[in-house]
Amino acid sequence: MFLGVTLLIALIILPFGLGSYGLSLMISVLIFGLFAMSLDILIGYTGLVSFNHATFFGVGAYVVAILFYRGWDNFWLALPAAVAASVLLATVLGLVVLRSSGPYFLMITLAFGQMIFALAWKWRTFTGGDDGLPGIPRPDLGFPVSMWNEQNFYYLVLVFICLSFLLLRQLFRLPLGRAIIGVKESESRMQALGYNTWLLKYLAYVIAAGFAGLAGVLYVYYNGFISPQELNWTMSGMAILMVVIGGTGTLVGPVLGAGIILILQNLLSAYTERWPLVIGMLFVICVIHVKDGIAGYVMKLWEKGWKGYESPGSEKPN
Amino acid sequence: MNPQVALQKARRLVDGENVDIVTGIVSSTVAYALRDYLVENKVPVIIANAGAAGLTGEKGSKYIFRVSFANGQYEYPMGDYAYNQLNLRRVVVMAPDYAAGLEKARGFMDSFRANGGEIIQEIYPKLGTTDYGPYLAQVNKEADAVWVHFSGTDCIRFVKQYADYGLKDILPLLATGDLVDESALPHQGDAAIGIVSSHHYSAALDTPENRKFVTSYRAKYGEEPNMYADQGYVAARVIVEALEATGGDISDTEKFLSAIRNVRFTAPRGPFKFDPETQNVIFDTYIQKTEKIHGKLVNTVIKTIPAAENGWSQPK
Amino acid sequence: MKALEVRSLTKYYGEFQVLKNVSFSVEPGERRAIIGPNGAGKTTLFNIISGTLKPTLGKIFFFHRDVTYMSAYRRSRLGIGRTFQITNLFFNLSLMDNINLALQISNSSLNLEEFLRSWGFWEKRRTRVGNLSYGEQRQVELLLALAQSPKLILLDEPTAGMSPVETEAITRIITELPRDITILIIEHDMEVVFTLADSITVLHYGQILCEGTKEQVKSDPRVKEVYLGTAGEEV
Amino acid sequence: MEVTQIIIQVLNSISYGLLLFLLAAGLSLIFGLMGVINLAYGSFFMLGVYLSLAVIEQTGSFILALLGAATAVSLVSMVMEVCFIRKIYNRELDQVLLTFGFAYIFMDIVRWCWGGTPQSLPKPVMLQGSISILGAIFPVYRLAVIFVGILLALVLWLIVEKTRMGVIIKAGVDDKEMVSGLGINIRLYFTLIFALGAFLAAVGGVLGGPITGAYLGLDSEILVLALAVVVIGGLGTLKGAFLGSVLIGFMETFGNAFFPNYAMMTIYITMVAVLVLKPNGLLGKDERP
Repeated sequence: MFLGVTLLIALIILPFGLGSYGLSLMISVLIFGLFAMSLDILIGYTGLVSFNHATFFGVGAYVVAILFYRGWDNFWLALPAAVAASVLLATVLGLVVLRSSGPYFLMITLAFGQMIFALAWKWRTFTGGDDGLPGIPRPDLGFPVSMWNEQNFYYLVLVFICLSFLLLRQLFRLPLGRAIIGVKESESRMQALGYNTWLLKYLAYVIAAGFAGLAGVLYVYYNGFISPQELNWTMSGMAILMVVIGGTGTLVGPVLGAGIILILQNLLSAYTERWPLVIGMLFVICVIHVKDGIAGYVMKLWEKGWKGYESPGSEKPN
Repeated sequence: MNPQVALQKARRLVDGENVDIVTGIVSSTVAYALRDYLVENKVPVIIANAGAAGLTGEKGSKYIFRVSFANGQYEYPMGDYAYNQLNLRRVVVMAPDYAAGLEKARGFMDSFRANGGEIIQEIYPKLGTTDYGPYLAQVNKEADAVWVHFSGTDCIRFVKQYADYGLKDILPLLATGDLVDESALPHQGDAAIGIVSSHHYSAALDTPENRKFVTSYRAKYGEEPNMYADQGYVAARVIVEALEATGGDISDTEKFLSAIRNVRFTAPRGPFKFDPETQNVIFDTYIQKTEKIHGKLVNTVIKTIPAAENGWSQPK
Repeated sequence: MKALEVRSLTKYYGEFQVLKNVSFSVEPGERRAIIGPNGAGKTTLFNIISGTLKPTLGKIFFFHRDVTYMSAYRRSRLGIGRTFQITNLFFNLSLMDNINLALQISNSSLNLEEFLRSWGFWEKRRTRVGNLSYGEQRQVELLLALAQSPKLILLDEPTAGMSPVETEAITRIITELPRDITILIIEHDMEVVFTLADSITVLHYGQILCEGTKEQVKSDPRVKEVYLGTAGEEV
Repeated sequence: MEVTQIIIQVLNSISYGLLLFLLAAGLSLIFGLMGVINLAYGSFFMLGVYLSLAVIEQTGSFILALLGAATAVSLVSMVMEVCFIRKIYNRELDQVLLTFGFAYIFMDIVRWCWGGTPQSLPKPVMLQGSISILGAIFPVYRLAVIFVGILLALVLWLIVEKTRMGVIIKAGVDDKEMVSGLGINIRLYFTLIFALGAFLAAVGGVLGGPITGAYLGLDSEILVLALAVVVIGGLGTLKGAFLGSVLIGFMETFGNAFFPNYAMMTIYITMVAVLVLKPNGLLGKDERP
């Protein structure tokens, strides 16, 4: 608990210490952190590795952009509409993708993701084709605080990510949340206890899509454009990396992972041509030495009290 | 090509290192993504490649200049040339299925149809196709010629496969200069001989400025300059000329912008100036034919179409 | 009113027939043991009854309700609890979380603290189940099934891999279970079978060899010849 | 769509399908057998293309380039398997991270050595030009690809069906613990199989090079294609990979011909269609209980 509060205070006072570039980077970190956190619902808590999470992120962003181009730019209308669109898409996709499991689930989600990517690329009249939809203004929240100011927008994003974090942490304390975690631990045992495990995975898939849509909305308002690139599987791949590096099943971990990857990607590329090489090596070292991601590592050091805590990853006798 | 990373870098340049002018930008998607941010921060932009017509059209701004080309600008004259000089009546058009490819194809098709020609077939392979076999097999052999636009990694594959599938001997190939870019010619080999293309620059252009540019470029980089080299040179030259015109003082933005607008000089590609209204580039278009001279493939210029005769106009 | 009725159950894996026309029924509260050499089809039978496997032919009735094609989780809801041959628990969660998962879905009014105290696991409630001893884990398998307050429990070799002391402890627990729970148990340890079971079904190559009380089975020549070895030494 | 066009399209489908098989065969072994999600698989293909380019420039012989590039790539993969992948065999997520890391590393090494400009691979002298079959003109090189593809399929089929190593590979797919229980040094076999997979990827690269050319980004395109083929065919079965690749070869070719607007989607529509009907791929075995 203490760890969480210090982190929050740090995030609140951060904008005053940072230059405008640093602030813009932090805003991206928080937005991608929310996106990775939503993926962690699937990977860390349900045990589903989805390769099309960027689809819901992109759909959320596209809905806001398309609504703007049709004259609807009221923030309090666009946001729920976008999140609803992602949720609706997930309710449909979920019915099909959840029939497969393991590597097949990975691949069928990749397939659907790429289909929606191709749809955004081709449907020029609706999605602006491969040039995407530029020119999306910052949201007007109705009260006098202007979102064009970087610091105000930073706090808007901070509010959303904190709300989401609290909401999700509470979810995973409720019986429904415990049950979802149970599915990850052992689906067969959950069925033996009387749980409809398919329904639990379905709900997790839909909930995760909603939060990904929310992250997409913040993304399009911040960057002012959306293009098919954000729907591509490489974007889903990056989200998976953020979750794994940050530490699965910790909600905070993926936000740290997002920070590490984005900061590396931006700062490193300024200093060395060979930044992919460095990032690649970091990933490899991370897998071999830091077993459960940064957050998991930190948690382990912090909670030395937990009797003989071993990394969950490799312990399960199968 | 990832617009999100590009925007982050632009923020680092403008906010972090508070630069005064930005130039470069290859991809149109990235250009569109940066447009609002740069215009808002009143940073003059000299686009050195991105060809989307909208950047100097409905998304234009007094801060945006373009020294490269607008998609369709040097394709349009090829329509007239093909109909009137080459007497072609029925043409098949092929281009990659993305915004720039379609815009360039429209440039050629509009002018060819305006002259009375007929586009009997349009084939748009998906971007990043590696195997053109299925598309080449669909080409309607009754056509008089095939007009294509491909660039980057596609142009080597396409030209070679065009020959492999035997189309080279039965259907003359018209194209944009991008297809026979000087960096691709050595890899395309003899398959590229005979291609007639339209472009705003050729390394084989026989003018004193270009000869000097080619020799010094070849000495420094050990390879032939191509359109990107010329566009980079022109972008830098425009900035230098504008700074000289204002004595290096850019505090008065309006004065500096009009200085840029009025830059005129003879570049390796020929006479260079901006269209005062759209701030898009105005250039002569060259019809070139790929030939093998002393064992080396070159794009010899066979006709120059002055800017005034170029019927292309900025779509509103 | 039969607790469980299996009617002419047949199961094929490809062309390999695992169960041939198996029929038997169990009275409410009865302790039925199913024994037979490895590969006799015991676990397949268990999986069909619990719903993880679908039969090729035949029907299953649970308190006269046809559950043959009902999904596994609905059957558990009706009151069929089970344990697994290979320990199948939530290893990364604490004991408390494990039991809570069972309690929160069962319509029983059991209280966590009472339940764990009655089984003497209250002190270990915060321990990660993965850190418990093998014997304790096997007991937790049973606790999970019991926490569902089931009407029928399927025990799949509960004493597998246990020391004699642990075997004796778990056997005692099973015998002391209230009589309103019907028990179907697969077990190889004959001592456990004979102390626990009211009646025994002997399965052999997917067919019922014989069925009856402990005494009848013990004295049946076919069982002796096939299962207990031809020497027929005194058990 | 007269007869000659249909002939070419059928030949195109077969040559594209077999090219896909070359690249999918290796992945099917690694992904299917060892459950290793190898996102660096596309990099093996790309390394094969670039290395063979380098060898051809030096020696001019295609065969030398083929063997040289393939062995080099399989050696690299061996080192990668022994030092890294072996440590994380049953941790799926970490494999994604590790192989993603290696994909980054290989991509940057290629950019470092060969630069960004796309290059093309010359075809071997005797396979240049094209011949006409029943009036349809078809490149000779593609016929060679068809021939080599079928040859390789047979060789692999023999290895898996008839040799001891094949039996061990198939047994390993079913139950790793049991195989090692039989006293077979399963670790050595995994390294060998991983190397064989990389070898096949490189061979695919060298043979596919003259068609695809050498460019950055080739690795992720090839990875998605190979994954699609393997999943459609079903994991761990070479027959499945062969079936999957031929199916996609026809779907892509005729899809582009009849539904050009959906060209970007044909491969994914096929994948979804197959996975909806058979969640474990055409020949994939059901999930282990």
